[in-house]
Amino acid sequence: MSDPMPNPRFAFAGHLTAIGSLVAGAGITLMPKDDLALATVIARKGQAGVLGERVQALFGIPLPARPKRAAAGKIAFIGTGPGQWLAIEESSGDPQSFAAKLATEFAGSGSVCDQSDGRAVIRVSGPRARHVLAKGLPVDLHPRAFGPGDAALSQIALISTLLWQIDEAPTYEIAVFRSMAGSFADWLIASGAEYGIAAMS
Amino acid sequence: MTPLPQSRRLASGGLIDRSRTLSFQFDGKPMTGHPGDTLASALIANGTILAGRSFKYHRPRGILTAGSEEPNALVELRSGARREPNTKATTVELFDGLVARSQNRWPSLGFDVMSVNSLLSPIFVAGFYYKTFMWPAAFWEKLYEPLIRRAAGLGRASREPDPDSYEKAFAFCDVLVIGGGPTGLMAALSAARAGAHVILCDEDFSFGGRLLSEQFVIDGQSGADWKAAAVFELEQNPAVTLMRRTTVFGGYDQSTYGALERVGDHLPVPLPHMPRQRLWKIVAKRAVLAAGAVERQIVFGGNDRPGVMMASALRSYVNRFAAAPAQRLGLFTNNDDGWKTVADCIRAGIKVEAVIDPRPAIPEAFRQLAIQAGARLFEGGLVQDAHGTARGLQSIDVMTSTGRTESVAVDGLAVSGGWNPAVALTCHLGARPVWRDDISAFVAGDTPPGLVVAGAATGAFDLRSCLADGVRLGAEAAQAAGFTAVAPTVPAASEETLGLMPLWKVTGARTKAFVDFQNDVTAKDIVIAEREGFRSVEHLKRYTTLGMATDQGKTANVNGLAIMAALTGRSIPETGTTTFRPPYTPVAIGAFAGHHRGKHFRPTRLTPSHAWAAEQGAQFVEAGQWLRAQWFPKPGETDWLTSVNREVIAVRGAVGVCDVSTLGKIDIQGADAGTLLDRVYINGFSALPVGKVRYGAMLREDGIVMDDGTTARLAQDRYVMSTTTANAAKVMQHLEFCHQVLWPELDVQMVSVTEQWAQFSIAGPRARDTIQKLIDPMADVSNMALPYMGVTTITVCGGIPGRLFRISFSGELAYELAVPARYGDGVIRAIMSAGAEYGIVAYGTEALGVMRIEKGHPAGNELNGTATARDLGLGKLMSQKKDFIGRVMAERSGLTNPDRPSLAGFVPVNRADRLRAGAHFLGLGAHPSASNDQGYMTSVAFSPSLSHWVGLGLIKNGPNRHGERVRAYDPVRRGDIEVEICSPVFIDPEGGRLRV
Amino acid sequence: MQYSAFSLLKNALTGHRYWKPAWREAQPRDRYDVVIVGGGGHGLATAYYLAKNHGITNVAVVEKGYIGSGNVGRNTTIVRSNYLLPGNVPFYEWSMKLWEGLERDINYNAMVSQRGVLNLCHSDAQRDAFARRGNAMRLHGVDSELLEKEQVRKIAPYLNFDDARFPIQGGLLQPRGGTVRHDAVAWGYARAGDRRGVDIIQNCEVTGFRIDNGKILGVETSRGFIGASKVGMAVAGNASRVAGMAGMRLPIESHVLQAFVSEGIKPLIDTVITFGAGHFYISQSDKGGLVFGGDIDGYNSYAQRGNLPTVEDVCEGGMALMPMIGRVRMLRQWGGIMDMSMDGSPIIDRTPVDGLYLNAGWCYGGFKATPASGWCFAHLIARDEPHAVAAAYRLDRFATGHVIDEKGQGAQPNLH
Amino acid sequence: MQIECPFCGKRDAHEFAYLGDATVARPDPAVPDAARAFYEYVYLRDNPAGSHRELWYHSAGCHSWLVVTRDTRTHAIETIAQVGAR
Repeated sequence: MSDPMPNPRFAFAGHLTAIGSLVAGAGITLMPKDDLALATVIARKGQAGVLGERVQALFGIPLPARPKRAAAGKIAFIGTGPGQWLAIEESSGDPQSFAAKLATEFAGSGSVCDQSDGRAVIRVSGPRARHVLAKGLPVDLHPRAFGPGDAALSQIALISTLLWQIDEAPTYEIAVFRSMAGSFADWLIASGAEYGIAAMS
Repeated sequence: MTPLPQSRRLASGGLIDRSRTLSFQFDGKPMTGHPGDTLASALIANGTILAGRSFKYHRPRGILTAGSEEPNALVELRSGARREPNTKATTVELFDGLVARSQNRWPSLGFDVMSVNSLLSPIFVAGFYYKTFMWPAAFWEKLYEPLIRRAAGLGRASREPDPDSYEKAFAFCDVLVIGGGPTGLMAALSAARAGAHVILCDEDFSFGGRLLSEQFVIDGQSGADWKAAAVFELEQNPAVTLMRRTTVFGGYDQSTYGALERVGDHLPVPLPHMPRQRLWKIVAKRAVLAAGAVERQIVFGGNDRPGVMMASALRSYVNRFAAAPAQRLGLFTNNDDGWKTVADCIRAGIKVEAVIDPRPAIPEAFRQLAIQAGARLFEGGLVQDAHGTARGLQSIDVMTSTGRTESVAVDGLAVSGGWNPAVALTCHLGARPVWRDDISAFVAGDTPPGLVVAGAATGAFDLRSCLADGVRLGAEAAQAAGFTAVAPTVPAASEETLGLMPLWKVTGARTKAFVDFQNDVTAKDIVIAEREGFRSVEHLKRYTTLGMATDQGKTANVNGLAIMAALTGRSIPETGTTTFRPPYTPVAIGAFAGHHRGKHFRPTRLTPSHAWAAEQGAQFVEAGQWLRAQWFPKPGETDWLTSVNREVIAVRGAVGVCDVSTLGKIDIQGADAGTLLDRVYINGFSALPVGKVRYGAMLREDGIVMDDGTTARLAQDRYVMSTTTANAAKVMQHLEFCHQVLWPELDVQMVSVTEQWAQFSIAGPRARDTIQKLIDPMADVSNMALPYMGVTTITVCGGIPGRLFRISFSGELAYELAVPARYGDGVIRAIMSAGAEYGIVAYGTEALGVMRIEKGHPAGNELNGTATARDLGLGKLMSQKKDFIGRVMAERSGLTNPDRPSLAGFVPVNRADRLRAGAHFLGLGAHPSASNDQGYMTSVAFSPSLSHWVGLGLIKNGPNRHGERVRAYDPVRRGDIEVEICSPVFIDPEGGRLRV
Repeated sequence: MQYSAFSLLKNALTGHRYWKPAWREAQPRDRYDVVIVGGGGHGLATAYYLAKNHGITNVAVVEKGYIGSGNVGRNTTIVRSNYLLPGNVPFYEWSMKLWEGLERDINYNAMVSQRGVLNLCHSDAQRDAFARRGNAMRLHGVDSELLEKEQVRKIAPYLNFDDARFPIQGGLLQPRGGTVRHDAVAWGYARAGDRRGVDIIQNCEVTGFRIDNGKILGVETSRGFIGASKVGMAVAGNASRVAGMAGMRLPIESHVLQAFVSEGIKPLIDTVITFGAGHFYISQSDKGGLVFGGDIDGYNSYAQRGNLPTVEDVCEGGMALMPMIGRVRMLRQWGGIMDMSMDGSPIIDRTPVDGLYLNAGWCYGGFKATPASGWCFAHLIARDEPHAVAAAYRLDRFATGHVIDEKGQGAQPNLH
Repeated sequence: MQIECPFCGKRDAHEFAYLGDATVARPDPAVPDAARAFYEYVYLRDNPAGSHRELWYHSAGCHSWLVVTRDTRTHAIETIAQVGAR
């Protein structure tokens, strides 16, 4: 019999530090989102319509055809490419089962892959969030061009990123490849330092 | 030392803050100035005329301009690691504690030994070095070149790492306005009032442009007051971003502009957490270039003497900075604009001794002004020579309209030869400027898409036109960006005339007449260039170095062109055009790098077991962007080979674990997944049974091996492919190409899952025993249930879902266990404790490499982009029954020749010898020469199992030469040993250990 | 007029009134034995060696702009022969030998400066690859030294040895490598060719070839038809366009390579340094400017200019390697059109048209190759057979598989 | 240089990987002169100074392969389209 199940180690562990003033005065607040279940969903050949209907029926979410985030309850789908989505379940206790469940539901219309550990997600919010992200993201985040529900696949500091906006605070969530979480955190901290950074876990 | 009084500071006026005094040092001399000063204006206020020495002749030089076009007053700013050579004193904002030194002089600025070069100037003409220093050959590097290098080069860079940080940022806007003078301010107001998102940049620390430096009246207000109101309105508008100290230095494709913001250059050191400079990449729907114009010189004898200054610069110092560059001034102007100087001097109490205007007849009002100033007026006159010393000007020789030469005593000379519109940014995409006779200047030709030119940059030099241009073009830009613009009314400003009579060079100068001050190019150099056939403007530039200094010839190029035109009897546009490349003004290299230096040069990828490996004291190695554990030294092991040998022996004798998560992993699903794999791999995969793994190799379309790895079939319509660490992204791109471009009809879905899984190789005779202790009950991993090249899904450690692959790189009984990456840290700890009773070791990439070499598996050193599948012994895998990428081209005669270097093993004949990768193979006794070269060693390792070195290599006809001896010749490491060619598989050639 | 310290002094005393044009402004004649298309370094060198080595002096070089307006005036001035493959090493070494005697041969100081070329390595595998290269060079009689980290530190103590992302592990040094004043090469060859009778015709654009029955008759130009028994193309980035006029498609793409120069500073960097883990190489000119570059922008282009990301990439490499240059300012950026071949190596060969010869595919090895390229192209044109050191540069090697792929990147020009 | 990815929107070219000429098509390996056809496909390029159809891959974005028609003299982009079906 093996030992009790080991604790998970999340990608941003040990990489985030606060700089400057308290949370209230901080320009940005960083919070790793370790509780998300993530799965890539890719429509099978000619099955995008069927897949869309399944998603609508199951979750009440219209599958976005653009880089957008469509959400209902704990579930969200983000368009990540033609016929491709990142499916997200909030506060998931069992991330693997999310992908497994989707795979079953979408059998024949969509290919599903668990990415709950492949991507590390961090939440960036606060009054200076736009200023900080502008130091790396080549996408216009001005409210006129980008708002809640919008998403962008791009690159920050040579790291591939998927970013989506949650609310007008503004709050953004950014997914990077897990192995680069440390380098991404380094960049975030260097770029946000002048405004003050609060780090939450 | 106490600072000197600001002897040349005017008693009143100027846009400086006299309530605060700033201390600074120039060449060790303490001085003071005020906020609002530049270093140049503060030097002038302190009566300092001499600012630097020239490049070639080490001539004493003063301050010529008041802006970024300055060719003379270059200093070393700051000290130590922050020393900044060649910094234009005219653009340095004064700060308390500033330290500057003059450069290119020894021992001192006032007495420079190298000024003997001036005496040798008859020899040091344009291109002299191309004609000499050729004999004897060896003397160039030893003698001539060091001398030339030491003499050239202006300032000294620091040899310490730059201690400041830099960053980059992106910005997006509807309208980018480049230049914050009257035109730019008006354009920004006009576009902003239409609702457009506007970015307004100016290189100065204060907006206003010439409004700061001239005595203008707009709408009944002073220019400075009008500017303040305009800036206030812009500041109140949230859609407007004002960027002071920001130079838009380059225009790039699709309306992308590069801009440099000097965030902390006006401070002794940048504020905490703040960068020194920030590089902006601005994407603008529309851009308005309102960069103004640069006043140009007139070439006459001694025109480089300290005390000679552009007229507009003189007015800047007087009006904006309240500093008097001269007390008895001469003015040499060929246009009406220069005459503004007289009025301003009268107001400031500077005596104008003489006005020399080459025009045969000047307006009556100017005559009156000259009388009012008490100045002698030389109508139709010319300044032929200026005389003085390093301390300043003493007199000028004026040739009167009647041909008489008169000497006039002055201590300063203001010069205006007209204005060159600042059109550099219109040329960055390749367009050439066009000549306009009416203003004798180049203006923008074709402009880049989305960019319009406004104001003085178009050649409309008068304030009224500038304001009108700004209003109109700002509104048009907003409209083009999708806004409805109501152009504001044009503010009222008085009329101005230019009345320019072109004058490029005064003939009959008796002393050196300079065209390019900084590079010491004289009018005579242009004559020589013409004589020697360097008549094309590019030849002229390259031969004489005209316009190639840090000022890029902003005040010089057109004069040079005009002189060449006169020499060749052509017009200026026939002679050529000036052109400009980015950057508009020089940009610090650090700014372009931003965050990406030191450890942040490139992202670092950490494996799931990194923290654990670090705890174990692992030695890490860069593998592409990954950091991998290279070996795990134990206490007492000081030599890497000892550690690696121990790891290998442990794996071969018991069990070891290695993090192999860095290998690329691609999830491939869909009805046609097998078909796609058949087409990208040389061998077949569609017939692979579910639950099985197969080794595969893929080629590029040119028939060369691209990558290899194992692919497992997880379900009828699902595979997971592994790639090498190095090629993971490349293979993903290749598969997407094959699917999207070549065979879009296939039902295939692919996604990288490299990062999803922590994957550990558990290898060695006790691997199964170790695994058995980790997996949850019910799973059967016996040799029967999970034979070699099988795959199964399991859970480990009480419920962690995983995949177990029975594959081996080491040649031992081995598994690769994949678990979700978050459990990588916990699972490697669990593996280590499960294997403890068997003597498990963690092994790194070195031991991994040793074992793969012992097994003859080709890896990165063999898959070098030039080897074919046959070269690597994989020829038998190449299917004859199907098409695959690279199949046709792999059959070219050059790739099927048996004489190609192909894979073999090598052992030293004297077993004590060490093998070296990179050694070349020569026949025994063959002369070391290229014609005897038979191939080279690709990978070597010390095999602790065999107790000697083993190697892999590519040698002509390798597979058929086992047993033959050759030389491994390695002269760069003084190696030359005898080796025996053998099978590349050194351990367990039958593969029995894999299958137990 | 022979150039020498003496002639310079003599002219200085007479006010430099008696200098003659470095080359005549020749007008096109009806017919030449050989017409070289392209007045760049390679074309001018070819004409010179036709005259000097083969006695063929009835030669015209036709250039659409001014001579030296292409890549010979738009490069980072580095010369070296530290190549790996047997097809390349003898050729580039021959070029190196010609550089070493060039100035006395053509009586023009091109400032050939053999200050050493140091390539840095950052991993064991790279060091092994350098060893293989260094040994290959030695086998060809070329100087090469494999350096340990501490030896590198002695040569360039200012490199980032402390907190580098990719630590320096050693290097491969070619002491005879170095730099050459690029423009002077074009001018020197032009002058030397002109003195032997070569006509240099500027502002004369070739608009077509006159071919009859598979044999070249001459070139159509913006200044009329010029007859020729033999025509050589040496037009670098424009190779596809010019060869296209003769009905050929080439294994070449044109790409932009940017280069950069800083403001002039006092001597700081004494050798040529190449950063193996970044995309960066640097040297310092005799005028004091740091001359540096990196990768090509990566897309087909005839624009002679590039874009910001490449500038950033190059400067990141610079700062990662030598953080002391952070405050040194970049003065100018420019771009050259590189004729990127499909295997990264050049072509010097006959074409399917009798009497028409091709010199192309130099990628970014063109400048250092100038003398040998001219030498071998002249040989090919004069004798209709390849010179021994350029024998591998065949046009048919792509069809037969005898490619010369130094980087092992395959048929993707932008990766070479 | 900005490339407007049909899915992601306008992005700098450095987010994309470049492959080259999009006008060449992989030949049928069964044709009798396949060797010649593949040689031309793999190696020969028109390399025009002007309008050029070329393949770009949005590697930092949606992983789409795009056909971009671009003027190689000015870098002006005429059209952009997704390749194949996804």
